[in-house]
Amino acid sequence: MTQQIDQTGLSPEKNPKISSNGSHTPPGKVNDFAIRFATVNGTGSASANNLILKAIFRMGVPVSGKNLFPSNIQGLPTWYEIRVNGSGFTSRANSFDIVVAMNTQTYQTDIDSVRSGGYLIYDSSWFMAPKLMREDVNFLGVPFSTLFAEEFPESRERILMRNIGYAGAVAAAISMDPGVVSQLLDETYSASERLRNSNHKAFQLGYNYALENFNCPLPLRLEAMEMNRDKIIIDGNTATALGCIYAGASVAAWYPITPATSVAENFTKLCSRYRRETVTLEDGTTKVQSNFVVLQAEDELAALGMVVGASWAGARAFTSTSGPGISLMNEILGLAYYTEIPAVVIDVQRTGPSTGMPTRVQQADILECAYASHGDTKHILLFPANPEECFSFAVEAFDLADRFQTPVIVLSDLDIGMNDWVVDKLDWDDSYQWNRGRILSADELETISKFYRYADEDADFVTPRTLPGVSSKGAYFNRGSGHDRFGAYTESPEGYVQVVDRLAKKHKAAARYIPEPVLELRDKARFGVITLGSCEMAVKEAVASLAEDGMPLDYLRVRGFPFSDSVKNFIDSHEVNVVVEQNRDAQLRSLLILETECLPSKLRSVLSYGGFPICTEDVVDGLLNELKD
Amino acid sequence: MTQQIDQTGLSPEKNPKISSNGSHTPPGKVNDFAIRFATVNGTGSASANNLILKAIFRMGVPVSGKNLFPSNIQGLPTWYEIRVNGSGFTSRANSFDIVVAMNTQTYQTDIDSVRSGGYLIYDSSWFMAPKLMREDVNFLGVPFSTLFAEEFPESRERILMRNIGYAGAVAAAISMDPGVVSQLLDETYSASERLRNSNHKAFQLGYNYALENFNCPLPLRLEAMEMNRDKIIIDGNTATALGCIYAGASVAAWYPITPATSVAENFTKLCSRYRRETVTLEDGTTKVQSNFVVLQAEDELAALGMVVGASWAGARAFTSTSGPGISLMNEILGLAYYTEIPAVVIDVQRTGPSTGMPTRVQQADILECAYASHGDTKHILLFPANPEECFSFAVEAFDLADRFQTPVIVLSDLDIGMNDWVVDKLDWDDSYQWNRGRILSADELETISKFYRYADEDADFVTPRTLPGVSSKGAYFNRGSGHDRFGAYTESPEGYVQVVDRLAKKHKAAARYIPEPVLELRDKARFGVITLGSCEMAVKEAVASLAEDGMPLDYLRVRGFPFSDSVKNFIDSHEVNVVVEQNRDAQLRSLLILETECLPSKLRSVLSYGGFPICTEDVVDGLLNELKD
Amino acid sequence: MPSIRKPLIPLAPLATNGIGLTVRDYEGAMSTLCAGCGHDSITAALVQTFFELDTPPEMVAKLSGIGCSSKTPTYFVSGAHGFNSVHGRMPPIVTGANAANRDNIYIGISGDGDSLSIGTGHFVHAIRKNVNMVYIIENNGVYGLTKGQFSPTSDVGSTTKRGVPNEVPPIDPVELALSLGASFVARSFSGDKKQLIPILKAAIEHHGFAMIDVISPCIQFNNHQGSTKSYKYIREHELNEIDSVFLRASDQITAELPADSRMSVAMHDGSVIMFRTLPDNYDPRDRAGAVNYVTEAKARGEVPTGLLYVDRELPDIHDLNNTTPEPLINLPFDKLCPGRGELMKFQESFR
Amino acid sequence: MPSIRKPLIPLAPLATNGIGLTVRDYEGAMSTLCAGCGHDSITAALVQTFFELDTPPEMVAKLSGIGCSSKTPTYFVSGAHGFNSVHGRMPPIVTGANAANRDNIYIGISGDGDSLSIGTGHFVHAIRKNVNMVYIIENNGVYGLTKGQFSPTSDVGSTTKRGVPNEVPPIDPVELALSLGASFVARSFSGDKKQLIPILKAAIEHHGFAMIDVISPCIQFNNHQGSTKSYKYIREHELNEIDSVFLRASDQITAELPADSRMSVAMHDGSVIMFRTLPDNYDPRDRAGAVNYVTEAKARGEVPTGLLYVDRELPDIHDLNNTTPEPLINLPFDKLCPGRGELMKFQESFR
Ligand SMILES: Cc1ncc(C[n+]2csc(CCOP(=O)(O)OP(=O)(O)O)c2C)c(N)n1
Ligand SMILES: Cc1ncc(C[n+]2csc(CCOP(=O)(O)OP(=O)(O)O)c2C)c(N)n1
Ligand code: SF4
Ligand code: SF4
Ligand SMILES: [Mg+2]
Ligand SMILES: [Mg+2]
Repeated sequence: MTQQIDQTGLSPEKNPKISSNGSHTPPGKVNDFAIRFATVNGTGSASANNLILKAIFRMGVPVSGKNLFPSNIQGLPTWYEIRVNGSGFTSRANSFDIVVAMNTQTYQTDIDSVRSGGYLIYDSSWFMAPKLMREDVNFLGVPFSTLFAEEFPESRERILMRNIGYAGAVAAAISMDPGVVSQLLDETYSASERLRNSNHKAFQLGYNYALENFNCPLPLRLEAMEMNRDKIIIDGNTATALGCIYAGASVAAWYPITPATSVAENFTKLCSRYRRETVTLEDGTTKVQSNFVVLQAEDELAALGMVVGASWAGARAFTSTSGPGISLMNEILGLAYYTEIPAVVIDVQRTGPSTGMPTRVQQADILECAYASHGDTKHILLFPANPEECFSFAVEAFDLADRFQTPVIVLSDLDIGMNDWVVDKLDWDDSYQWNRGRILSADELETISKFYRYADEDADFVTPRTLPGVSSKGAYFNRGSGHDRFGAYTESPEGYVQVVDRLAKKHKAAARYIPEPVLELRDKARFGVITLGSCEMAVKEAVASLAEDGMPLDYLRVRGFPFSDSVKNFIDSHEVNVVVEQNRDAQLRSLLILETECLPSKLRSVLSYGGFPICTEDVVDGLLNELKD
Repeated sequence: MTQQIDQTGLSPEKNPKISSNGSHTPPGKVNDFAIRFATVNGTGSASANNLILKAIFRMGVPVSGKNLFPSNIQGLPTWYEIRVNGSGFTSRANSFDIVVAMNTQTYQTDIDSVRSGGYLIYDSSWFMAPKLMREDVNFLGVPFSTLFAEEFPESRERILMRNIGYAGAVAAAISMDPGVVSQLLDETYSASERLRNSNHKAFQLGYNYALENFNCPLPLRLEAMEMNRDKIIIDGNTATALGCIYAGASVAAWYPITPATSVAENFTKLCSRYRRETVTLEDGTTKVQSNFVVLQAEDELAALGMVVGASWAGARAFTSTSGPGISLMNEILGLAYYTEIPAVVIDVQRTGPSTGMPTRVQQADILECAYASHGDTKHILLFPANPEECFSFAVEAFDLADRFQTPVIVLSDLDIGMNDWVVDKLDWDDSYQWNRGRILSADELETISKFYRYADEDADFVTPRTLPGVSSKGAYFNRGSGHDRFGAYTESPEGYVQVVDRLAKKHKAAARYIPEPVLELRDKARFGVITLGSCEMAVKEAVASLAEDGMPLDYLRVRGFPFSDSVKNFIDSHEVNVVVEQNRDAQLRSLLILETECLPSKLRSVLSYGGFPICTEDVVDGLLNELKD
Repeated sequence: MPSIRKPLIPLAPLATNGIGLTVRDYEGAMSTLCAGCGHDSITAALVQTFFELDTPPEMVAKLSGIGCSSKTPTYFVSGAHGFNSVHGRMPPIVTGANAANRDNIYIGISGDGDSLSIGTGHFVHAIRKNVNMVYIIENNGVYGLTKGQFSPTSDVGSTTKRGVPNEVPPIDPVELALSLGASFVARSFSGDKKQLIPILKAAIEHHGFAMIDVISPCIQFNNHQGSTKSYKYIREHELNEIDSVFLRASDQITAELPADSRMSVAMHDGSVIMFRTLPDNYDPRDRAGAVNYVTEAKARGEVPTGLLYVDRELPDIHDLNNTTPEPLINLPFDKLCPGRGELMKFQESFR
Repeated sequence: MPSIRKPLIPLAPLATNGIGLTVRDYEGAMSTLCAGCGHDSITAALVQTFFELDTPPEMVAKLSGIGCSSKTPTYFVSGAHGFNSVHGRMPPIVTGANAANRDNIYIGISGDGDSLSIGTGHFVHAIRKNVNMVYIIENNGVYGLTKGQFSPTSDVGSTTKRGVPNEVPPIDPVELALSLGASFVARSFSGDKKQLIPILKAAIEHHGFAMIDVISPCIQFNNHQGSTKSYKYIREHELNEIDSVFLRASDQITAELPADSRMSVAMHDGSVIMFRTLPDNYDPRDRAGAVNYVTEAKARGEVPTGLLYVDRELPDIHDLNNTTPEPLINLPFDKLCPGRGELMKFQESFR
C-alpha cells in the first residue's frame, strides 16, 4: 500500500503525514542512507546541497557528496548525491532513500532512482503526471514554488531560496540538528544580515512545512556521532593544489580543462595567499611581490613545455590537465624522460576516449600515462585514492621527479578531484625538507675535474645535473636527440644504448620510493582484490560485506608505478586476484601483467566505466561473479 | 703474416699484388660477403654505391644495400653497406669483408669493422697512420686523389668521379662483370654523353688500378646467378607511396620528418605521373587537372586532422610520419577511433625516445601505436617486413580502415623505408575493387526509415556511415564527445557503454582480416621464434643456421594487430618462444602478452636497439643465450 | 537553436524559400547554451541566412572545435552533416574535408579560445592556404565552457567575474587575419542580425577563406561591468560605418537594387556585394587601408564592424592544385588506380 | 662554429674583453652545418656580440627547437647551458625557464619552419606574453634539415632545387610580429655582421620579446636562381635604410658618440640605441609606421632590414606578475612552504 498522495500535485496541503509503519517504509535506518538532489545547473543549488552535507559532517557522521553535472553551463539536469554511512563507507550509492526532484525534465529518471520504499520529495506546486507515480515509493509533495513565491518576490532570490527550502525539508525528514544548520548559515552569511535572514527564513519554511505535513522524522535518521573530530571536507583538486604549494612548487603552467581546472585555479588562489610578500623598496614605498609564477598557456603542449623549461632552470614546476591534455603532452613527456628533466603532471581523469564525457569519471589514462610518448619510455605514476593522498602525493611527486629527474604523473580523477570528501585533516611535518635530488652547486662543481651530465650514476642510476646561470663549469647541452653518457651528441649504438639502458634501470629503481600499496588481509582469504584510486571506498565496502557473508578476501590498493615487489608477491600468493578499476580495457590489470610478469590467468577484472563513480553493489556483484566456483 | 703494405701510405705504387694464399686470406667465398663504403655525406657517393648494388643485382645475385647516414646534410661520416648472399639472406652484416675507407675522420672505426682476413681499400694518396694498421687485415691502397686529380681538374667533378673510381676498384676486386657496369652507366647517363664518358673513364681508372696492383679477383667472388629475374630493387617508402596510389588514396596530408618524408614525396611524384589528366575545356583550350590533393600541413596534428576531415568527407586519405609525429597525433587518433572515421597513418619508425636518432632504425612505437590516445582506445596495426609488403599492406590498410571505420597504422621503419631491398616484382590484380566498407548512398538511405549512425551493426560490429553532401536524410552529427548508438549526444552510462563496448568488439573482429602470420615450421622444433617487420631477414637466417647446427626452431612473423588465434596457438604450442624485435622494452612481447593472455614466461626476448639494422649474428647469439638449457 | 521550445503546430503556415523549405527546416537541435548567450543569436542568423539563400541542407557541412561556441553547429541546419571535433583542430579537419569534396559549403564555428589559443597555428595556416570556407569566431573574450578563464581576446583591463583584471594584451583576430592576407575579413556583433546576415551571405559566396569575427557576449562570465565584450560595451563602442548588402544574381533581376550603393564588388557567380555606406576613402579591396582603419579605430577605443576586406582573386587550394572540378570523392576507382600494366612499366626502372 | 678547425695554438695572443675572456671563450663546438650555410654566420655574430658585451658565459641560456638552425646553439658559448628541444616548442620552454630564473639571458634560436609552421601558436603567444628573450629566426625559406621542402616563408615563385615553384603565399615574421604587438622587431641578413651585431646587442639588452628575423641562405636547398632567400637575391633586394649602433652605458663615457645620430632610444639600464640612418619620417617607436614601411617596401619587391620597431615600455611576464626580483629558483624552501601552522589555520574553513 502506498502512501496516499495528491495525484494532481496541485494541492499540497492534502499531503497526509506519513504513517511510520507504512508497508513500504523500511525499518528505521540510522546514519545509513543516501539522498539525491535533482536540479538544473546554473540555478544555485550547490549551496543548499552543501548545507546538508556540512550539517551532516558537523553532526559527526561519515558522509560524502558527489556532484553529477552536465558538460554545459546552465539549464541542464544536474544531480548531487549524499551518502551517509556510519561505518565510513561512503562510495556512491546506486539507489536512493530520498530523492529531491526539483527538475521536472528528469522526473522519470529521478523517480526511478528511488529505492523501493524510499521517498520522493518534489515541488507539488506543479503537476506530477500520474503515470510517473510508483506504488512502492512515498511521494512527499512540498509546494515550494507557491510557498516561496509569497515570501521571495524577486525571481533570482526566489530560485536560490527555494533551494535552501528543500534543504530545510530534507533536514526535517532526516532529523538533522537544526542548531547545526543555523550555526552554519550564520557562519556562511556572517557578512550580510540580509542574506543570513533570508536563508534562515527559507530553511525554516521548508523545514516547518515538512515537519507539519510529513511524519517526521522519517525512518531514516541522523544521529550525532563523533567520527569527524579530526576530519575535513575537501575536494581532491584543492588538496592537490595545497600539496603543490607545500612541496615548494613556484611555477605552474596550465590550460583550462574539466575536471582539472580547479587544481591550477586553487593553486593560483593559494599563491595569492601564501606567496605574496610586501616589501619596502629603497624609496620607502611598499610593494607586493610574488614568489611564484602561474602561466596560463596557449595549449597543453605549451603548458608542459613551460614546466620542462622551468624545471630545467631549477624550479619545482607542474601542470594539471585531463586526458586530452595528456595526449597532447606525449611528445614532450618523451623529451623530459630522455633528457631527464623533472616534471610533475597532474592528470585528473575523465571519461574518454576523445572528448568523451568531460564531466564524468574514469580511470582510463593508466596505460597511456605509463608509456606515454613514442620510443621506449616509462614514467613514474602515483595513484591517490582521496584528497588526503592528493595532498601528500603531490609532495611525493615533486620529490620523486627531482630525485629521479623524470616526469611523474599523478593520476587523480574527477570523482576525487571535484567531489566532496571527508578525510583526515591534512597534516604537515615542519621538519620536512624537499629532496631536490642530485643538483650540483657551483661549489660542488669546483671540486670535480669535469662535469658530464649523464655519467657518475648513483645506486638508483641517477646522474647529477646542473642548472643554467650557476657556473659555466656545469654547462652542458640538454638534447632530446641521441646522446652518450657524457652528454655529447651521438649516433653510435654503444653511446646511445648505455644511456637508455640506465634509464630503464632508473625507472625500476624508483619502485622502492613509490608509496607502498595499502593492504587489508583477512584470515583464510584465498583470493585477492586489487584496486587503485577512487575505487577504494566501494571496494573496501564490498570486501567488508563479503567477509561478513563468509567470503574473506585480501585487499591491495596500488598507489604508484613502478610496482614494488609486494605487489607481485600479493598476486602470486593468491589463487586468483580480481582487479577492480574504472575503465573498459582493464588497464591496471594490463600494467600489472606486463610489469610483474605474473600469470595473466591470476588476474581477473571487475570494470565500471559508465562515467558515474563506482558503486559498492557493482563491486560485490562483480567479485561474486568472478570468484564463483 | 700480413700482406706487405706501404706503412706510410704515401707511395701507393709499392702496394704489392695480393698473394691469393696469404695466411689471413680466407678461403674463397663466392656470392657471400659484405662491403662497407665509408664516405662523407653530401659528396655524392650515393651513385657509386648504387652502381655496385645494381650491378650485383643484375648479375642475378641476392643483395641488399643499407645506408647509415647522419642526421645532418653535409660533411659528416656516412656508410653504405652491401651484403651479397647467394642464399638470399641479406640482413645487415656485422663485420665486413671489404671496407672502402674514403673518410679519414672515421679510419679507426672503419678499420675496426673489417673482419679478420678482410680487405681495406683506402686512398693511399694520403697518410695512413701506422697505428691504425691491423695485422689481420689486407690494406689495399689506391691513390684515388692523385689518380683523379690528373684526369678531372674540376673539383666537384673530381670528387664525384673519385667515387665512381672506388666503385671500379671494388668491381675488380670482387670480379664483377664489367659489361654489366658498362651497360648500367650507359643507361644512367643516356642523356649526356659527357657524363657517360667521364663515368666510364672514372670506373676504368679504379678498375684497372685494382686489376694491375692487386691479385684480383680477391678470394671473394661474384658469380652470376639467376635469382633476380622477377625481382626489383626498391625502398619501402617508394613502395608504400605506390600502394597508396593503387589503393585509390586521393588526399594525403603530411609534415616532413625523417625517415618518412619520402613516402609523401614519392606519393606526390606518383600523383604527377598517374593522377593528372589533360582535359579540353569548353572554350577549346586544354588544361591539366589533378585527381588528387597533397597537403603539406603545418604540423602533424594538422596532418592527421586533414586526413580525418578528408576521410569523413569520403576520400581515401593518409598521412606518413615517424615517432614524434605519432606522439603529436595521439589526441586525433582517439577522435577518429571514437567517432569511427577511417584514417591511414604510415609510421616509418626511427630511434627514440624523443628526437632520438632520426637517421637510425628502431621498432619502438609498437605500444604507443596500439593504444594511442587517452581513454580506452585500441588501433589496428600492420607490420610490413619489406617493400613488397609496404606496397600490399598500404592497400590493405585502406581496406581495413574503410571496412572497420577506424585508424590503421602501418608500422614500417627506417631500414625498410629508406634502404635498398631486393624483392619480388610488385604485382597487381586488376580485378581488385576497393572495399569502402559500409557507406550508405542516397538511394540506400531512401530505403530505410531513419538513419542512425551507430546502430545496425553487422557481424563485425561495424555500423553504416554516410557522407556529407549526399543526402540530408543521412545527416548526423559526428562528435568526439559522448554519444549513444543513435549518434545523439549522451552523458548517460548506458548510452555511452553500449557504443564503447561495440568498439571493443569491433577491434577484436578485425583480427580475422589482418594478414595472417608467416610461419616456417621445422620438424622437432621445441621452441618458437616470433618476430616482426624488418627483423625478418636476420631472424630467418639465424633460424636457418641454427637448424643446420641441429637446433630446429619454429618461426612466426606477426603481420598485424589485433592478433589472430594462430598467434596464440603458436605461442601455446611451444615450451618457450623468443620474441626478436628492435626496441629496448620488448614492446611486441608486451603486446603479445596482453592480447593473447599467454604465460609471460613463455615469451623471452632478443632485443637490438642501438639504431643499426639488426644482424643475424646478434639474433643467433641471443637465441642461443635464451634457449640454452 | 532556439532555447525555447517552439509550439509544435505553427500558428500560421510558414513561408517557403526558393527550394520549398521553411525557416524551420534550417533549424537544428534545441540549444543547451545559457539563455541570452550571444552564440544563440549567431545561430539564428545562420538559420535565416541559409533559408534566404535557398541552400539545400545537405550541401552544408558544419564543423567546430570545442567550447560553447563549438556546440552551436548542432543547433542549425539539422539536415546537414556536422562535426564537433577536438579543441582547436577544426581548421585542418575542414581543410581535409574540402580537399576531398570541394562542393560542400563549409561552415567552421569556433571560439576565441579555440581559434586563438590552442588553435592559433591552424587558424593561421588555414588563412595561408585560403581554404574555401566560412570561418566564424564567436568571440566572447572568455573561455565559456570551462567557466570564465581569460582568452587571448580578453582586453587588458577586462575583469573576471571575481574582478581580477586581465593584463596580457589581446590578439585581435581581424588584425591578425588582415596581416596574414586573409581573403575575406569581417567583424560583426551577434546582436546585430541586420549586419551579420548580409556578411554571412557574402562569406558563403566568397571563394576562399572568409573570416568573420563575431563579438558574441557571454552573459555568464563576461557580460559584466569592465568587460569589453559585453552587450553594453559593444553597443556603446561599435563603429558601424560599413554597411553592405548581398544580392544573388537572381535577386538582382527581381529585387530593386539599393539606390544608395557607394561601391559594389561582384562575386564569381554573378552575385554582388553592395556597400551602402563606407567611411571616407575606404576601399574594402585595399588591405593596407583596412589595417589602418582598424588600427586607428581601435586606438580611439572603438570596435569597427562590417565587411572590412575582400580579395576575390586569391586562389584557394584547388585553384593552385588545378584539382578536377568533380569532388575527389566522386572519382571512380579506375580513375585512381593505374592498373597492372602501369605497375609493370613503372618497375622497369627498378632493375 | 666555425666549420674549419682553428689552429690549436693561436698565432698571436687574442684580445680579452672586460671580463678577461677572449673571443674563443664564446665559441662552441665545431659546426656540422654545410660549409657556407648562412646559419654559421649568425653563430659568428653571436660569438662576437657576447664577447663585446662582456657577457659571463654562465649567464646565457641557449635554447632551440629542431632544424639546422636549431643545431647552432651548440656552436656558440660553450660555457652556457643549452637546450635543443623538440620541433616548434622552444618558446614555451623558454617561457618556463624565464619564469623560474629571470636573471639568465635567454637566446632562442629557431628556423622558419620551426617558428612559423609547427611552432606558430607558441611563437604568437610568446610575443603576446612578451617573454624577455632574444628570439632569432634563422630564416632560409626552406626546411633545411629535412632536405628542401617549402617552409611558410618560402615566397610565391620561389622554387625547389628541382624547379617546382611554391604557390602558397608566405608568412612574413616581421609583419606578423608587428601585428601582434611584439616589443622589439628587427630584420637582418646573416651576411651582414655589421648590421646584425648592434641589433643583437640591443635585443639582448631589450626587456621583453626581441624578435630578429635573420635571412640566412641555405646553400644546399635554397640558394639557387628563383629563390628569394639566396645570397644573391638578398644582396640585390635588401633595403638597408636603417642603421643603428648600440652603446652600453660604459661605452658612452669612453667611446665617441656617433656624430651622425638621427635618433636615440635609451634602454632601461642606461645603454642606448643610436639610429644613424633612418628613412624619412620613420620612427622606430611607431608601430603603425613600421607596418606601413615594411608593407610598402615589400610591395616594391624590397626586403627592408634593420631594427624596425622597439617598445621599451611593454611589461613582461614578471612585471605583470610583480615577481620578486630574486630568481624563483633561489627562494629557500621555507619561503615557499607555509608550514604546519598555516595548514591548520587554512583547514578551519573546511569543516
Ligand atoms: C585539448 C583540450 N584542452 C582543453 C579543453 C577544455 N576546453 C573546452 S572548451 C575550452 C575553451 C573554450 O573557449 P572558447 O573557444 O572561447 O569557446 P566559448 O566556450 O567561449 O564559446 C577549453 C579550454 C579541451 N576540450 N581539450
Ligand atoms: C614533431 C616533428 N616533426 C617533424 C620533425 C622533422 N623536422 C626536423 S627539422 C624540420 C624543419 C626544419 O626547418 P627550419 O625550422 O626552417 O630549420 P632549417 O633546417 O631550415 O634551419 C623538420 C620538419 C621533427 N623533428 N619533429
Ligand atoms: S557560458 Fe557563456 S558562452 Fe557558454 S553558453 Fe553560457 S553565455 Fe554562452
Ligand atoms: S642544409 Fe641548408 S640550412 Fe642546413 S646546414 Fe646545409 S646550408 Fe645550412
Ligand atoms: Mg570564448
Ligand atoms: Mg628553414
